[in-house]
Amino acid sequence: MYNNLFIIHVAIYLIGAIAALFLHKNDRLSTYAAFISASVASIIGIIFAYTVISGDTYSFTMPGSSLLTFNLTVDKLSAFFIFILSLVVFAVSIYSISYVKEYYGKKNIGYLGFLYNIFIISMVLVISAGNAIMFLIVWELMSILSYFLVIYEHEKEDTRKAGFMYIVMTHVGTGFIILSFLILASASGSFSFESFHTTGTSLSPLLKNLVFVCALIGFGTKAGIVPFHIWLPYAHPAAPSNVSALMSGVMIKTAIYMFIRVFFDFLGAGVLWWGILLLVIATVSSILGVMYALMQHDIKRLLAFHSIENIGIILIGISIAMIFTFFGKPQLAALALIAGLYHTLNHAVFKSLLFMGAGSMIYSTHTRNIEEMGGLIKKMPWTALFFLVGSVSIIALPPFNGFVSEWLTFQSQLLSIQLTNNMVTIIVLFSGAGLALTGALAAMCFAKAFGIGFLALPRSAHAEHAREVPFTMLAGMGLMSLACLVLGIMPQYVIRIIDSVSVPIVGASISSGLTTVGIIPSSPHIATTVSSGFGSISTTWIALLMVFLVLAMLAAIALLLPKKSACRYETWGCGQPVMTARNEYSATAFTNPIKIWFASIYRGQRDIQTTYSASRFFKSSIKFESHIESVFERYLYAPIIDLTMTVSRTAKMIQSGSIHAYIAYIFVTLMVLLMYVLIGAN
Amino acid sequence: MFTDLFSNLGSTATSIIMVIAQVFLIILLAPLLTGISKKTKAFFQLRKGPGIFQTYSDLAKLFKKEHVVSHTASWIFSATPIISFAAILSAGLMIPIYTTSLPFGFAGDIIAVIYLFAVARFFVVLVGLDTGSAFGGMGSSREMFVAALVEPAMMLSIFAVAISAGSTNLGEIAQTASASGLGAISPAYLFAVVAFFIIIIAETGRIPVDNPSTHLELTMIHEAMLLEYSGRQLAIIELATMMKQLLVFSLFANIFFPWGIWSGTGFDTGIVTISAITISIIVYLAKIAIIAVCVAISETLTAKWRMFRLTDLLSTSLILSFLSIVSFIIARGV
Amino acid sequence: MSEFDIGSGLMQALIAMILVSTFMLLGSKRLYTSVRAFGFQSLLLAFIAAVVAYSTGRSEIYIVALLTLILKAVIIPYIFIKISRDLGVKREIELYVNISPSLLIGGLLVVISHNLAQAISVNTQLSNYALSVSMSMLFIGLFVMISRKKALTQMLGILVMENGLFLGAISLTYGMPLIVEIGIFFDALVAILIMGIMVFRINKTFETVDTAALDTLIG
Amino acid sequence: MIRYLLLIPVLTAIFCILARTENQIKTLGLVGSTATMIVGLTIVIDVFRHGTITSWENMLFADAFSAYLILIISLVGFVISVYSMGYMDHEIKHDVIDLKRLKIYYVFYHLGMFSMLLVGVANDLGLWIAIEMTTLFSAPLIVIYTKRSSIEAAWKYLIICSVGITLALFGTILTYYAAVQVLGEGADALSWTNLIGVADQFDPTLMKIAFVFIIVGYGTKAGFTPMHTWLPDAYSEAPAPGTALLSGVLINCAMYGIIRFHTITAKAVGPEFSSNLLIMFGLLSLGIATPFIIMQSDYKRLFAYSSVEHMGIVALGFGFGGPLGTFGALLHMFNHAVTKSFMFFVAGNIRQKYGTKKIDSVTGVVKSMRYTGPMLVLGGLAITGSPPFSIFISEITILTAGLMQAHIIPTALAIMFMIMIFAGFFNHINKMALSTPPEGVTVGDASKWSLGAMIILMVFIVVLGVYIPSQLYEMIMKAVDVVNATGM
Repeated sequence: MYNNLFIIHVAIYLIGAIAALFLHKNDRLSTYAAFISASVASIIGIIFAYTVISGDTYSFTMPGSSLLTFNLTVDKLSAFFIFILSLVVFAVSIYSISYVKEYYGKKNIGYLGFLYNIFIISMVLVISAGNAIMFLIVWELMSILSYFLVIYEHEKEDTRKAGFMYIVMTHVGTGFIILSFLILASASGSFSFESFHTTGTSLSPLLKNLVFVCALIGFGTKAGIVPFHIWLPYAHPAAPSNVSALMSGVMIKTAIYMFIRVFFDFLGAGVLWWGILLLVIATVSSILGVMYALMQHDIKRLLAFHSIENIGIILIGISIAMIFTFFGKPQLAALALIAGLYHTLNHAVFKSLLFMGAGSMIYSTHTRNIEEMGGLIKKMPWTALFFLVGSVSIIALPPFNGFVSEWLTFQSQLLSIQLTNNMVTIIVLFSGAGLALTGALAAMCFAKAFGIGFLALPRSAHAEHAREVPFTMLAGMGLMSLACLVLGIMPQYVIRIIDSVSVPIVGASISSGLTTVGIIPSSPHIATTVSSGFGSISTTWIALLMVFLVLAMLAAIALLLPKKSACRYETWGCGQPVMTARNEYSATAFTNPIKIWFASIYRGQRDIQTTYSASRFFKSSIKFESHIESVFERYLYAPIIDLTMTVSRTAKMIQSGSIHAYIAYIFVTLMVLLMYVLIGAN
Repeated sequence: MFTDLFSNLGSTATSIIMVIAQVFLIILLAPLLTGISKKTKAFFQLRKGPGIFQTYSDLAKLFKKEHVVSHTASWIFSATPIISFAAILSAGLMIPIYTTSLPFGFAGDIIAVIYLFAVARFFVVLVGLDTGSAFGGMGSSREMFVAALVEPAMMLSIFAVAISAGSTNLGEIAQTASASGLGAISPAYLFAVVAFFIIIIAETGRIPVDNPSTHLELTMIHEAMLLEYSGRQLAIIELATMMKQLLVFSLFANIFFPWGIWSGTGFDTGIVTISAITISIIVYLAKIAIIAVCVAISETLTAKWRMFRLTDLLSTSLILSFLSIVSFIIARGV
Repeated sequence: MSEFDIGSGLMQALIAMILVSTFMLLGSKRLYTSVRAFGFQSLLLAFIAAVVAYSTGRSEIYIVALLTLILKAVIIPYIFIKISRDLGVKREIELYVNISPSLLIGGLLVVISHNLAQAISVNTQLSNYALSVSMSMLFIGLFVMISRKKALTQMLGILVMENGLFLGAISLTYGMPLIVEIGIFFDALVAILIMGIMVFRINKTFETVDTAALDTLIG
Repeated sequence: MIRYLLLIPVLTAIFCILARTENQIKTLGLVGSTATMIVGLTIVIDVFRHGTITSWENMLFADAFSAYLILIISLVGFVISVYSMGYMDHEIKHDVIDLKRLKIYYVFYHLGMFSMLLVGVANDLGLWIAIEMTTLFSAPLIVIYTKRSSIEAAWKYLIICSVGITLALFGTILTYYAAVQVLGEGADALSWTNLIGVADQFDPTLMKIAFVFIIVGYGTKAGFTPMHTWLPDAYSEAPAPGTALLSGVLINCAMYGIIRFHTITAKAVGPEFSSNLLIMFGLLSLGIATPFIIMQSDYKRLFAYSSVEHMGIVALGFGFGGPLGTFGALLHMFNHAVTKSFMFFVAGNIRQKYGTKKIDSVTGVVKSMRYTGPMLVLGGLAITGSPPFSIFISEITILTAGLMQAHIIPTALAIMFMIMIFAGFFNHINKMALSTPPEGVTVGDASKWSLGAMIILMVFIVVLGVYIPSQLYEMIMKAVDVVNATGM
């Protein structure tokens, strides 16, 4: 049974995919086939993941030829990621049942359902691959399938551009991965991950560093770390929202999975500068991610940039774990790794929730620009609530889940004080300031996203006519909101599970830090009592306290104050008779202080065009345009592309059309080679 | 089965008493602090000014008045006063006021406290946007901007404190600092004090960051967001703001100047305990009054800064915190 | 190889004359002169083949000599002259590289070939000489193809290269197995025929046999 | 058996000359290539089971390596003839070509098949004759469309390849000269088995010079840079099935010739010399193909440059050597033959639909052609070496071999070029496949014959991407033994 669960769940995805394709003539049926089967499969996936985490590694070898062997190995780490995947897939699939109605009659639903399911299978296989060749195949398959999903609405110019950028970037990444795996493979003489594990640590320093750098670039491209992130804000918004949720929630996590696999499992985190480099990149990614997110008014692009930010936060944890491992502090490493893994789980949950929320907003308003939304909280109260939960989670407010993982990350940063290397300690501590800045900017960003998108008056006719989304969409979001809360207030259980995942990787457990204390039994707090007590929180208790206080206040108001209902009136608008949406503060204005603050990074440009009617005192219209520059695209990628183009154009001149020149090439080649022989002979 | 939680204190009952005492202390002292601060400012501005208990009367009056809610506003508007009050008060239970043995000290450390404050801030910011007023939006935007400036500096100064105390839980920090007496004073300590002082000014919305008593919309930050509130809702949220101010001052007082705070382990020693607690409370009152006066003086001496100059102020704090950390690490001599 | 010593001196003289004929071809600006130089060269080759056949006593090489005589010394020059008359090709050869630098480069190529041949240790004096001349012809043929504009002169270049090959084959290995040799022969003939047809085609389509005009396919 | 293999295409060509109607010609062509394939496969199985077979007094022979080449030729040749059914039908219907041209196409198609099979089975340096014949027989395929540009392309093809082949012949003569020094005179000196047996006694410098002539000469035919210049012209001008034949099959014959000599040279002067030359040409081909692919405006030329790239990769594989490198290179020859033919079929369908070879004028293929569109995208992924398609497997094998032989920089460069080529390639594919078709292009796909042929190839592309049958594996391993001269 236990052995078959994996096969069964993959098979159900597969059946869903094929059924959707066969039923493509009937939109409704193929929707059901694709998404119901996916949600069933994901439940089995969750059960499977649980059995592995609590039991033994699952492995399976497919019969294959002598060159290509396909074997799957699901250890606890893989199982943890399968769990994340299945959880997200479950909610998103339910959400999708109604969401895809948008495309009925316009697009081929069967094709979408097919790709959706196969895409999930490819991710499952990526996580469970036990062999480099198989890994590369499924990895690239995942990229290609997600590319197809990104270009699903390929009639749009932007989508095509995004698709192209995505496939190229991801392929560049794959190139680096290939190089790093091939180095490992040629050293170990085998493609199996097991042999990588045994030979990885004994590689020569040069090769080891090469493997690290290649893996960092390769997987970093998929994860979207700066400066390899440029595809992400284009590709994620271009895909249908349910797919964006999967891409952002799960797909980029496969890179995190491989980071852990390669850096810890294969290479043993054996070099100090690896961890430090990764920490710096992670911190920069998180800050730049959120900074660019702030400037976005396209809700999905905004969320995509937040993925960069959160990947940064996850990697802060992981890189600190690498540093601790290097210094031989397994318990501290365990804490940091748990922080990273916990945030991975959290990010998967709240980011998919937010993407589903964004999808709902777009579903109802048919625009992605938050400047054209507004007032949705009254039209779509449930979506608003769920989006708010997602927002509070992502900006790490207690008692929701983001807080727990950020707290753990802060704690692991603080515990670097136990390291003996002063410089490293200072760097790690300083990254804490970066994380704090990230947190504050993220809060601002979601205050903007929620405040402008959902609150006040509708800002356009689109928003005026918005209606609440269908039930299954709400159900999908509701589920994830619940998950946000549960992961937030019951971290003690979650940490136990993640702890058992991280024990094989870093070789130490922190479950002793989970003290069982409390009025309510089994609602303990988590404490970082690593080697000496450091800090503790109990989100369970924070939640209880807040709930209690809110109830107490409501009771006090009811009992102590005279019963008076509120008087409804206009918002005060400086004496203007009627308040319209045009009086409201816009998203652009909201984030303007930040834009001015970081002007050197944003390099914003504004363009004001005023037209006058009679004289220059009578303005008939003012057109204001402002945009920021993507520094990396302009200063890193554009020169590379320009150089390639120039070189290519020059190189193309050799094919001049002249047959005489062509023969001359042969002549010269022949002469050069003969000279070479001659020189060799003398 | 309850013994773990209250092992330090003996019994559930005493803990409950202590929690209730702390809650009431916070709620009751908060307006007083504002009163002291206003009085001091009036003194230096050569005005007579309202009495230090005036704030109580203001609040009482507000509770009685009817409240007006905008058509535009959603449930966020009504929920925010309660949420922010609850969040700040929860944070208050994790901050040492008169004792370092906090019943809920385990439930949240300084990071949790800051994030609880952030909960309150986030909802207030949403309210600024909820009413649709341009001033609200402006206030929200600025509030978040200032928060973004403060946060890194604050986190670093907290790190500075936490690494020297070896804990992030406030009770323990206070206890460690108080136990080491004047020996706690070191270069690291001094840097951290100055850094944190700048932060409390920013965090409590004082001049030169924000002017709590301004009524010119274009210069307001915090007040602009609350512009649409009236009656009991305004009272609750004002009280919450005052509580936050008290708590930030207490943080400063009990982390950096914890001397005199009661760090006993129970009530079993009878009369001695009670006198110790009394002393502790009196010392505490003195400390926060002095801080309030100091803040008021510094407020009187400076003018409100242009918003984009604040980066300078807070980067000063950031650098000081950084220096504090560095000097601590170097001083540990590993 | 002792029985071959008799012919060695004769061979060397013939090979030297072949090289001279190659330079004649390279140095002439007139198409007919070039074709004649080629014909002369082929005639010399046929002689060499005959000498080899005689000195090795392998009669089948006489066939090769005869074929060379008929095909290369008679038929191909005839075809060339006929094509050029039919197409009204200008007598003057158009060049990319002028005559005197061409000759200079030709000399350089001979030096290179000679050096290459000397690097080979198994050579006898004769084979050394034959190898260097045949390589020179190969290179000079190539060079003719590069430096001459017209399609016909390019074909001439190929033919010089083939003569070089033939010289190498016959004097180094005393004729490869006959069937291979004859196969190569007919292949060459077919190639020249097809190219001839192509030249007519080019002339019809492009109204010129200047291959410099064939430069539309680029990039 | 080998004799029949050669006889059938010749007979088919003769019958095609005699045939009167289109249908007769086409049916004859299909029957002929089917028969060729069956005989070819029989020989392949025979060699696989019983080892080297010879025929006609040792003039013809087939060892594992030649059997492998025969496998590629007969299989792909058959599929091309299936595709030709649909393609030529369309051309006739739209009056692009007449009966005479159709006849020329089929006659030279089969003569081409004959000459290529001859390359595979020629047991001596007479291989050269066969390769020269392939040039002559395939040239008419380029001028099926009697356009100015076709004539230009054909002329360049003829001249450049003739030059190349002449140089190769000189290399052959030098090899023979080297062999004669050891073996003495006589016909036997030319057979592969004899040559390899005594290669270690050859004069090293002589053998080096010989190999330089060989690699430049046959390299011209195999499309090694910088001798590849004829290739894009010829490929873009020939009709799609003709191009498929040129790029899928013919190019491998030249490679086969080089590798035969590579084996001898490696034995004579040690493996470094010829391997390094192969690696150099491989990298050069990859590197020069890259800018042309990036800046290309004609999709048939695009695919043509991709052939240059892939021959570079094959050369790299043989250059890296060792069992793994050679295995990868051999597998890559097959995968490239299949995938590239597939791509040219796609190109043919698109050209017939859109009437242009300009990339800019083609948009929305996925919408206008329900099957060709997705196949364009999948084929584009396959040809650029994306998993799960077959080329990925052979490329990864070659790259691994490169690292195992400690050629880190060439391997890294190769990966870099492959990535750049992918980016360049996909830029074009993206433009062509997606969006909406231009006005005036009706929806509808190519004929069943064409699509059928493509599906056959697709099966190979996908299956070999995830699974290598053990028979194929062993077969290639036997060929590896021949190439590396380890089996004797």
